[in-house]
Amino acid sequence: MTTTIESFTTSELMVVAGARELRDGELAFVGLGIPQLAAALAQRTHAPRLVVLNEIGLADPHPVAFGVGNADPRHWYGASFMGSFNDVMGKLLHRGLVDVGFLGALEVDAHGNANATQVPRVTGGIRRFGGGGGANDIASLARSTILIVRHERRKLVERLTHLTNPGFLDGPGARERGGLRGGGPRRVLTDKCVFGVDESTARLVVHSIHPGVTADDLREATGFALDVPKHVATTEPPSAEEIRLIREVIDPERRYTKSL
Amino acid sequence: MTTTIESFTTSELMVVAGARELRDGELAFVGLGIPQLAAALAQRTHAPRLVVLNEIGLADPHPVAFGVGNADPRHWYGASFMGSFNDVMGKLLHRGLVDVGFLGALEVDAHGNANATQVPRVTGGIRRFGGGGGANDIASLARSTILIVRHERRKLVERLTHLTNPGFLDGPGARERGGLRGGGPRRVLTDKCVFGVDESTARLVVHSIHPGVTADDLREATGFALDVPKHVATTEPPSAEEIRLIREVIDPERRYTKSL
Amino acid sequence: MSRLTSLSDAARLINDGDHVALSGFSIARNAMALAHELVRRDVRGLTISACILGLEADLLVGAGCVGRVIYGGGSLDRFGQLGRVNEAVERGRIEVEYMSSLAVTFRYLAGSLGLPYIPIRSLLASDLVAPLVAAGVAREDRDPFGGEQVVLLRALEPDAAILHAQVADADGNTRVLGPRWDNDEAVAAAKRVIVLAEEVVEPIEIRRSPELTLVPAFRVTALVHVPFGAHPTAVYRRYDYDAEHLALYADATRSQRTFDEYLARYVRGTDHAGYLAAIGGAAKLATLTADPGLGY
Amino acid sequence: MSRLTSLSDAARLINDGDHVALSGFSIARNAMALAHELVRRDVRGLTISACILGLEADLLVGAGCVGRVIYGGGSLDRFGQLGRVNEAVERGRIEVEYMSSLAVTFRYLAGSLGLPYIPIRSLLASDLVAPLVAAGVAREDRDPFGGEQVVLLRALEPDAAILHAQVADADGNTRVLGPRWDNDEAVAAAKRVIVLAEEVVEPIEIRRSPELTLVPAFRVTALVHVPFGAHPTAVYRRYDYDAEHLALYADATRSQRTFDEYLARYVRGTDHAGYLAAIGGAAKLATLTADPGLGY
Repeated sequence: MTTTIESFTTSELMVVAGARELRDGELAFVGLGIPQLAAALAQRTHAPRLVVLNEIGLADPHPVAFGVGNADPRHWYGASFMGSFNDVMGKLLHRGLVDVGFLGALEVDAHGNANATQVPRVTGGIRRFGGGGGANDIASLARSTILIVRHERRKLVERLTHLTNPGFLDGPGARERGGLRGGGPRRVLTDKCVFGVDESTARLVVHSIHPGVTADDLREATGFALDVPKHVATTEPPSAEEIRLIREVIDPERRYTKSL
Repeated sequence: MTTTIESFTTSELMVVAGARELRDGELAFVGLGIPQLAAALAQRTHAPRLVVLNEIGLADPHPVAFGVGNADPRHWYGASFMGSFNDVMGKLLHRGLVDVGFLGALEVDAHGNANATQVPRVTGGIRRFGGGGGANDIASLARSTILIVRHERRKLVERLTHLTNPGFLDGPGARERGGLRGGGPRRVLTDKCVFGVDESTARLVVHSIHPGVTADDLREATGFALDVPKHVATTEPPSAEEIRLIREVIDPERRYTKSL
Repeated sequence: MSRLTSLSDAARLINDGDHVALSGFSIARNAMALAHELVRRDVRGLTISACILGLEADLLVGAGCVGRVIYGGGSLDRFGQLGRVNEAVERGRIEVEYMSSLAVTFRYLAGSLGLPYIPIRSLLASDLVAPLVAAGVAREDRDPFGGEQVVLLRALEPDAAILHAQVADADGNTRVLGPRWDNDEAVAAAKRVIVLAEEVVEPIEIRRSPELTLVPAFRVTALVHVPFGAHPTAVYRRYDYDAEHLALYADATRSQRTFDEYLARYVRGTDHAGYLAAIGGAAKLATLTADPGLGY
Repeated sequence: MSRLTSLSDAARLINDGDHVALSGFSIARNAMALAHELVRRDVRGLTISACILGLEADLLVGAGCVGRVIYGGGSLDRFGQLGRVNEAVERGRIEVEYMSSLAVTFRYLAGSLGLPYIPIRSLLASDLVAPLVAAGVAREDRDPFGGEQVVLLRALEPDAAILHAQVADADGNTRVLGPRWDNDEAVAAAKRVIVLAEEVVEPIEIRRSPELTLVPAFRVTALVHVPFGAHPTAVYRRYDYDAEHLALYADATRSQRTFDEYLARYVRGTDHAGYLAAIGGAAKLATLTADPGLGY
């Protein structure tokens, strides 16, 4: 049995919630920051055989320090395989062998489609970002994805500025009709809740609300129509051991988990 | 000036004639035996920058001993690159970068098409051989090929048992119409003569006759219609230096050059 | 997680009727120890494939394990022909998908990348293409952008790939030294991967030079530690081919009778240790040890 | 035959309007020294491509050398965005072929193999595909064998590929350590290849471990020996990225004015030695030396 503790940051809760969504033995792409920490936590708890892939061209690193992105050699340390982008994204992902991609997004809609390209400027025109890179490939081809996005009206939107990474498109069966082989989103993780997917509608539904967040808070911060069931679970808080691992082993510099 | 010498074997003459067809700086596939010795001789005379490729997945070996085939590590020694079949046959040959393939054949026809697959048995039925391997790819895609075949009626044929490796097919322009990117045969080397190609007919024509061979000998030993021009060159005999290199450096055990 | 297992357990991963991509190229790095085990288990109806077939293919065909072969060529180099393969083809005893070796490799490449098919510019205008079109594995087409003529080849996704390697760690991370012919694509295209390794090293060894890893552990289904598991074929930087035994095999494979005698003497009713004893044991193997400088 | 030459002679191999495949991935192994030289020569109208753009791409775009970009993404990782690239795209100042990074890599792969096109299973049903179809570089189709939906991508054959590598010999045989992202395919697809090497070793070194050779000499057009030629980006097992200078650059690239000041201070009117002096010289570089065990 685990003892839970009172004081934790929202980002620590998100790391823990993310870790619990990753399964032992899975092949996973994990984005920078919270997804990466979640994978590190999962490997140290219930998923020791979780294998992390890096699209830059390597597999199963065991970093002893966290860096600034996929291109930071700190994230390459201890890898069992170093090759090419194609070795990982072609021979594993496109081949259909990757279980899950844990990805950030600029915008997510009610069907779990995501924008990783550009957003409108309040001053007019568009603001371009770094682009999706391999995110479209992962969203199209991985057996499942977990999306992470800040819970704001401008980010959980009714209509995407750019559909970069397909979720369930416009509803049930649409991925299959579109020729997409991957399974689509299985969770969307925010700083207010964890979304699951209603199979009958292929829409996001609240799976659990983070402690201290109300149904009104959620509706208020969500840009698409959302009904929050009366009886909805509370996201399980971190255990003392999970907090210890995060603070002492995984993110001792508190780079990603000090606050949100 | 080079001094020529009186006593040499036909296979030594073929090695020398083959070497003279290889140019400095070319990327070349060379078959086992005489083609390989020809490349080794060329590298030690006029073509020091001739690069030998091995379809098994390596480039620019510098063997110190000759072995039994492409799969013999003796032929891998000193390579600058070791990778895959695809690295050599895909990224170099199919990419259009290979200058010449120097290949043997079971049968060759008047248009330089070759059979590397099977021949009829005198007892009826077919006799299957090892197959072409990458020979069809080389014949289709290399900028040029040099064929080597024993000069016999059953090998220089009017009609092939199997068109494994395309030459000029049925005449001028046929390769282009067939979608073949490579240039086709530039020479056919036998133990009796060297064939060139008549561009107007895309047929083999006698380029030079080996010393001591008569026009009648050629016609007698050739299975397809062949007119031998009155004034035809004699294949230039080996120089003393070429013979020294063959006997002392390249094939000291006389494995391929003792006799034909 | 260790993927180490025994030869016999690894052989059980191959089922009757499976498509198996083989390891060897002519007389180099054939996974002989596993081929012997498959013969002992009387596996039937295999489809075998390789860009260039080697001794292991001839042994499997001669022993009646094979119903179909997908290949570009094959021999024992100057030691001789693949007598059992060639005779089976001549007599129509096995189905054949015969193409260029690059065509085989491109079909593996397509499978390794999850592509349904891939275009190629060879095969065109040769006698190779019609039977492939008839078999439904190729079709002539034009590049929809530039209109160039190509042959479309259907992807190959073997049920299993067998790989004989110099080095692996117990997890299954596998390193191959020297040229790799079609191993990269065949292994990546396969559903199951069986690795035979001459040496099993500590994981740290692999992780010190991960650029040399050909197969990451999570792609390996079973790993068997089999010193001299490729004999009589060559394993670069470990041991040379056994010229004496290759000559003996090349003679034996000329007829089914002499081939069956070979099986009875060297393969059936024994195991890998018994095989190594029969071919001359430690004394013979010592003569094959590769020179570290030359690699053979 | 030595292919060693100077940075300025190597830069002359890039002509106005060429399609150039770049070396770097975000903040790793960017061929900065050559990018600086191209800026000094005021090259114009380049098409640049990479699966993930890095600092070198931002510098070339900001300096006005680029007319078109083919990419899947790009950033300075947590140091910031590619300000010059993003602004040029926002304002429509350069043409864009924006797709997934695997699409870029598959297009290089097709070019590297001499395939006119290659199918892919991503891009489908996203907003990425329509502009590519409109640009004539992609089309939706069905696998003629199984009827599956695919997008056909036109091959990329860059006029030149630039590769920053750890090690080469004077002939040009080039070795890259660590992950290689799209370098393998981009270099093999290119008509000309320019290699910048941190260290030039004896040919025997390369031929001792030819499995590590990424580019054989005969594919290399020019080789330049440029220690710290990738600064401020990281070169695995040689030196770490320069966090201080990357932060400085990330600030500078937020506006054209500050970017132009950066060029004036670090790039224009000097050479690679001058650049290294300006960023802090030997003392600064010493702090970046990689730990042999960690690789950074």
